[in-house]
Amino acid sequence: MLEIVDIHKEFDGLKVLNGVSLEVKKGHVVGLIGPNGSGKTTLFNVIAGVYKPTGGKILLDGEPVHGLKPDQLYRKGLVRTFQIPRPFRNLTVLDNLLLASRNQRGEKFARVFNFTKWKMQERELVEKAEKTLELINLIHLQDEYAGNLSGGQLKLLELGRALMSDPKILLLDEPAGGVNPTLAMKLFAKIDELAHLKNLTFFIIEHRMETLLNYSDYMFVLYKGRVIVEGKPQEVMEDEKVIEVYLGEL
Amino acid sequence: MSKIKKKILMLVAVILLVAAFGAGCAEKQAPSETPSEKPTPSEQPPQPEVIKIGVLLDLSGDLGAIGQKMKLGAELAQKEFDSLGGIGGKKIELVVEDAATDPAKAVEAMKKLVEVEGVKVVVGPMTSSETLAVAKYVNDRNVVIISPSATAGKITELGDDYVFRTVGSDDLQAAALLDLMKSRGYSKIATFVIANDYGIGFEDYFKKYVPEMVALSIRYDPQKGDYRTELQQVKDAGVDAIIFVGYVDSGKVVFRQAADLGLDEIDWLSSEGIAENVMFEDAKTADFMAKVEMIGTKPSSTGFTYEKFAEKHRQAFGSDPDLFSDYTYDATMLAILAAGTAPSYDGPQIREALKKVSEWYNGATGYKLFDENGDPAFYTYNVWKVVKTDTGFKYEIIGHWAPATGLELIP
Amino acid sequence: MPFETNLLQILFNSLISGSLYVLVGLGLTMTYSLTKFPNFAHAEFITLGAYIVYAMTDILNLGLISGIIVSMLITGFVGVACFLMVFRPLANRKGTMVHLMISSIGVGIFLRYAIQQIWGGQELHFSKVHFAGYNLGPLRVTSLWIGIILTAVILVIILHLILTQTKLGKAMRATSNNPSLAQASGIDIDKIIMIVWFLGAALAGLGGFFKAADTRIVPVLGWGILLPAFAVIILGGIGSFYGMIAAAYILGLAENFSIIGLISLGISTDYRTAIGFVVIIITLIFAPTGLSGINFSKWFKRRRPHEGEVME
Amino acid sequence: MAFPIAYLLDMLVFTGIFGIMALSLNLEFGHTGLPNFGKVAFFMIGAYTSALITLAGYPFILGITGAMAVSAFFGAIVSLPAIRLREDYLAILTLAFGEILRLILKNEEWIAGGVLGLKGIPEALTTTSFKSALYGHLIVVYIFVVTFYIFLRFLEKSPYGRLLKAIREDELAAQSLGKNTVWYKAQALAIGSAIAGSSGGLYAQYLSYIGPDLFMPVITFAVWAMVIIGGVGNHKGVLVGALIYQIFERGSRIFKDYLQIPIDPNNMMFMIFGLLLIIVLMFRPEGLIKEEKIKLL
Repeated sequence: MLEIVDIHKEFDGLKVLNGVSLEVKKGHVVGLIGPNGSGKTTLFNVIAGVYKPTGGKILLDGEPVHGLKPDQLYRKGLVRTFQIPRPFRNLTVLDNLLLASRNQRGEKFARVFNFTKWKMQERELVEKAEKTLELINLIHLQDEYAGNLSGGQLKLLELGRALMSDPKILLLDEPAGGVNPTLAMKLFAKIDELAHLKNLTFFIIEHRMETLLNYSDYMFVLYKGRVIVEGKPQEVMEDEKVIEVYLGEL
Repeated sequence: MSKIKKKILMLVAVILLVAAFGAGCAEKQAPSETPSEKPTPSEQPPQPEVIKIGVLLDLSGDLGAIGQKMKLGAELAQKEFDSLGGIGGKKIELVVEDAATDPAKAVEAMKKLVEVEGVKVVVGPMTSSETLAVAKYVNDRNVVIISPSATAGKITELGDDYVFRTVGSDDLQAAALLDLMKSRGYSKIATFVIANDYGIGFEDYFKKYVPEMVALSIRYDPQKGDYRTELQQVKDAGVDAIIFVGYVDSGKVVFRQAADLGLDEIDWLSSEGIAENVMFEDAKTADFMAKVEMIGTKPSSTGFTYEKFAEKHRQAFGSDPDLFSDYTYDATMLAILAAGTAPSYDGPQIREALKKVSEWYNGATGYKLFDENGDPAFYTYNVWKVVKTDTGFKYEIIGHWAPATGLELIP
Repeated sequence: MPFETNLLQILFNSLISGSLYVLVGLGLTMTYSLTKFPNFAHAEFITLGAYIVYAMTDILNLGLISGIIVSMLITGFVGVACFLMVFRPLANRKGTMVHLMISSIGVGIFLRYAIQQIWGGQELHFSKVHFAGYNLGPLRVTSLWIGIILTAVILVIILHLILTQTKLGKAMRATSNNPSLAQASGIDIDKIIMIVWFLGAALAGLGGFFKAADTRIVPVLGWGILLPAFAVIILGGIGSFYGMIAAAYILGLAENFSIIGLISLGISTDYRTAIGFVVIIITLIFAPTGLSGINFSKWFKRRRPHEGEVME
Repeated sequence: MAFPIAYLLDMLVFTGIFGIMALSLNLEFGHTGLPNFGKVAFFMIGAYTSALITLAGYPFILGITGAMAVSAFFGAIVSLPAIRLREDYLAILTLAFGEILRLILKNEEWIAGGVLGLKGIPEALTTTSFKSALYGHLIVVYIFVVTFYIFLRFLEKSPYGRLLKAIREDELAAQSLGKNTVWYKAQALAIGSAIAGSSGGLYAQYLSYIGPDLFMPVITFAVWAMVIIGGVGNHKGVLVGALIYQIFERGSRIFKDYLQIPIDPNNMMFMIFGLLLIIVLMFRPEGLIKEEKIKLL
């Protein structure tokens, strides 16, 4: 599904990614862990088209996608969330979700005047958005401005937007950060379900690896811009290098 | 969907209503608003107790300093009438507004004068762009304007309307300057003009009539304040003379930098824009102007009537009259006389009265008969020269120019 | 029309123009790089500086040097006052960059008309100071022009030393590069920002004096030079001290040599004013990071993109 | 003194003309978040285009259409470099663009009369008397105001308008949700410029004269003040802002006659104006009328 080959990235001579190579298989929930400053978010930003890689290749379904802009990647089915949520603050929660939907014809200037058509479509999308909101427990806040949500709720909104966009692969940057543990568990269960029932692919950054343990199929550990360990969650957890890295951080 | 349709329908209805109402009002009011079209003597507004004269000058902005002094000219005219008990027993009231050297503001201020104050005759505006900007409005509204200082040739083209001016077109002054240049035997000149209607008008004239003489032409931005390289180019070009057209503010900057660059070996010619005593307040500028024996032209203000005006000005304000304050004085006098002698305080009649008054009025700047375009029919220009005297500096009159007589230099 | 152009003089003129841009632009680039918004009221700091020198020398009969010092102090305090009373509260209330820009226009309008109210709209001159002109080989120079160039050079050297050799300078650079990191490493960034606003406005006042001495004192003095000053700091790369200095002289050269081109092509020399604007547009289209994106980035580095931020 | 009805109507005409400008800036800045500091440039382009077309003998409607088309074209041109830039760069770039354009129109006489501009521009409606002409102008201008208001309200209540707001709120997030933000920003600038251009066309036919001195950067700042004071993001608000600005400008001219103050009234007005901007930004940054919560269905 997603193949990353020898990705390098440097800022003003500072090397952040040092030849990262990894593969995310279709229908898998794949975790990316690593201590602070290991380059996780930078890698996400490179994959999602926010940064151009200094070197290396990114393949989506075998097709090179490095250097594409975020909106082009979205159209190819790759959607991401942000570690620090980026909601549309002065729009309602519902609108935030609706904006994530694909092919709303009313978003084209040439078609906006045919309002009977886009209104019909909008009704369907609202239904879909409401279902998603129920899933992420935000249905009661659907008419609230996104700017008024709490940190944890914003994280959920991020996830909701990503789910709303019918992606093939989702890049989630710490989806459970700041979310209360019970709900986080429910979320991961849902992710697990989506992955295996709907054949969606998830690539998830988590700082605390315990959370991912039960729900991921595979795991990569990033350290100083390199993948140092990969494997099944249980194997990774027990790997000496991983323990060392995390202890080193402490 | 239906909601939007309803709204649109509502709006269309409102628009139609307003339109119908407006048209109705217009129909009803049309006759009384424009008595000139159907003059019925019984409906004529009676003469008011006080005769209001609008004064629209640039009291702030780039020309604020000049405008403030021109205002004194208008005040002097009013005082004179008031000391005689007004005109026909009616007092004169000046309604002064500031156009802030901005044509948009001039339009707005003009409308305030006319619509709110009910003024039918206005002295002003000062600049040509302002005059062009208000021309349409005052013609539609039948309000007489007399500009004391709008000198662009284009204003002549406005034709027979409500726009008058007491000062001649720049094209004439440029002709005077050209004769002066020829009398001095220049073959190559440089023009150095302010980049606005005033300066560019002169540049265009020289480029049109003596293109072979103009070796290079410079337009300068009065805000820039850095003219060294422009001046250096003039110096390097080896011209016989430099024709400077600008105002006091930037003129001082140009002359100081010219002095610093040693441009004192070329002849300098200029126009009325800098022919003002405030130029001498800055010692360096004054020294430079005297050293190069700067000469130039300005709309004439000499002779017995001017001396009388100047004396009155000194008595009233303790200072010599400055640039265009004589023209403002004459414009105000004409406005008062026209409004006072018109059968009613009403634009078209004031306009006719103004034409009559202008046939005999002899003011600070001479006879002010208007031609068919509202321009003065007679104009003479003075030729001045900057000289250093025991007490300071002054503009000495060394000759005159008129279309009929050409250039006459005092020997 | 072929004639010999005194290129040396034009080069020298460019040096004067460039130095004036350095003088008025230094303060602007300082506050811009620290508070991250273009302060349009900087124009009025420039104007105010000129008027206060005038008040000191021509009205109170103080000497020129003490007049300039007093002017720099007062202008500096006005700058800090504007920052404390308007810009900081606004930024604390989550005002965006555009809000800050508009508020600076509001401050500018207020100050300009307050100045006009106090000193009037008519142009003024420093009557107590005189600058002699003389020939220096093929060059015409005056003591003022040499003063402008020397002051610019000395100022640049002093600021260079402050920025590289002192604790204050290092703190300033750190605050400009990454305020939160600077704060984390124990720098009192509020104090630093206040010092920079003081210095920025004081330098504007000094630049205003030189600009006014070279021309005249009017309420629009600063406004007339503000856009070229923006051109300079954009060409230099915002926040780049050395880029801005190079850009000032590049603009000086471009403006002065453009006159030759415009004259020989028979085009209006009024377009000289447009050079700065064209510089702005070309720079922003082709190299939005300005000269600093190319080199000179040793001291004031280009802002490093933080995670999640779009690179330009 | 009779009630100055003509003055009031004239004020409403100006409110309408500048209200259209405020609406266009509201689309660009209020909704899309593009700080266009070159508003006056598009106003000028519209005024000159429409003046040249109508002076050549073509009808007003063609003039205004041309004005909108040419302004939209320039808006799109400016957007090319501008939309990839940070807000402050965009502001300074558009400001510079307006000044360059004014310099060109001033110095190149062959384009449109140079420094003295164009006079005798035909009015939209031919009328017989001053009063009926004024009502005619009022109707013409408000047909445009109402049309643009409905149009912009419709956009605001559509997925298109929602998308523009999303770009304003967070461009990167919008991109990550598949929106080609660059393209939408270009569209917003083009539409906004077209609207501003029509306002210029109305201005030209109302004054019947235009010259480069009428298009100083101060107009841009005035339009910004209308939007900021009236209410960023609210179309009703910015129209109210335009009215407030007119009342303020004209009111201060009238009130100075009744107020005896030791301060020059012109200076006073500008000082108050500067303060007002700051106060609104500090204490009511959303402006007089807040942006409303939009429901599409």
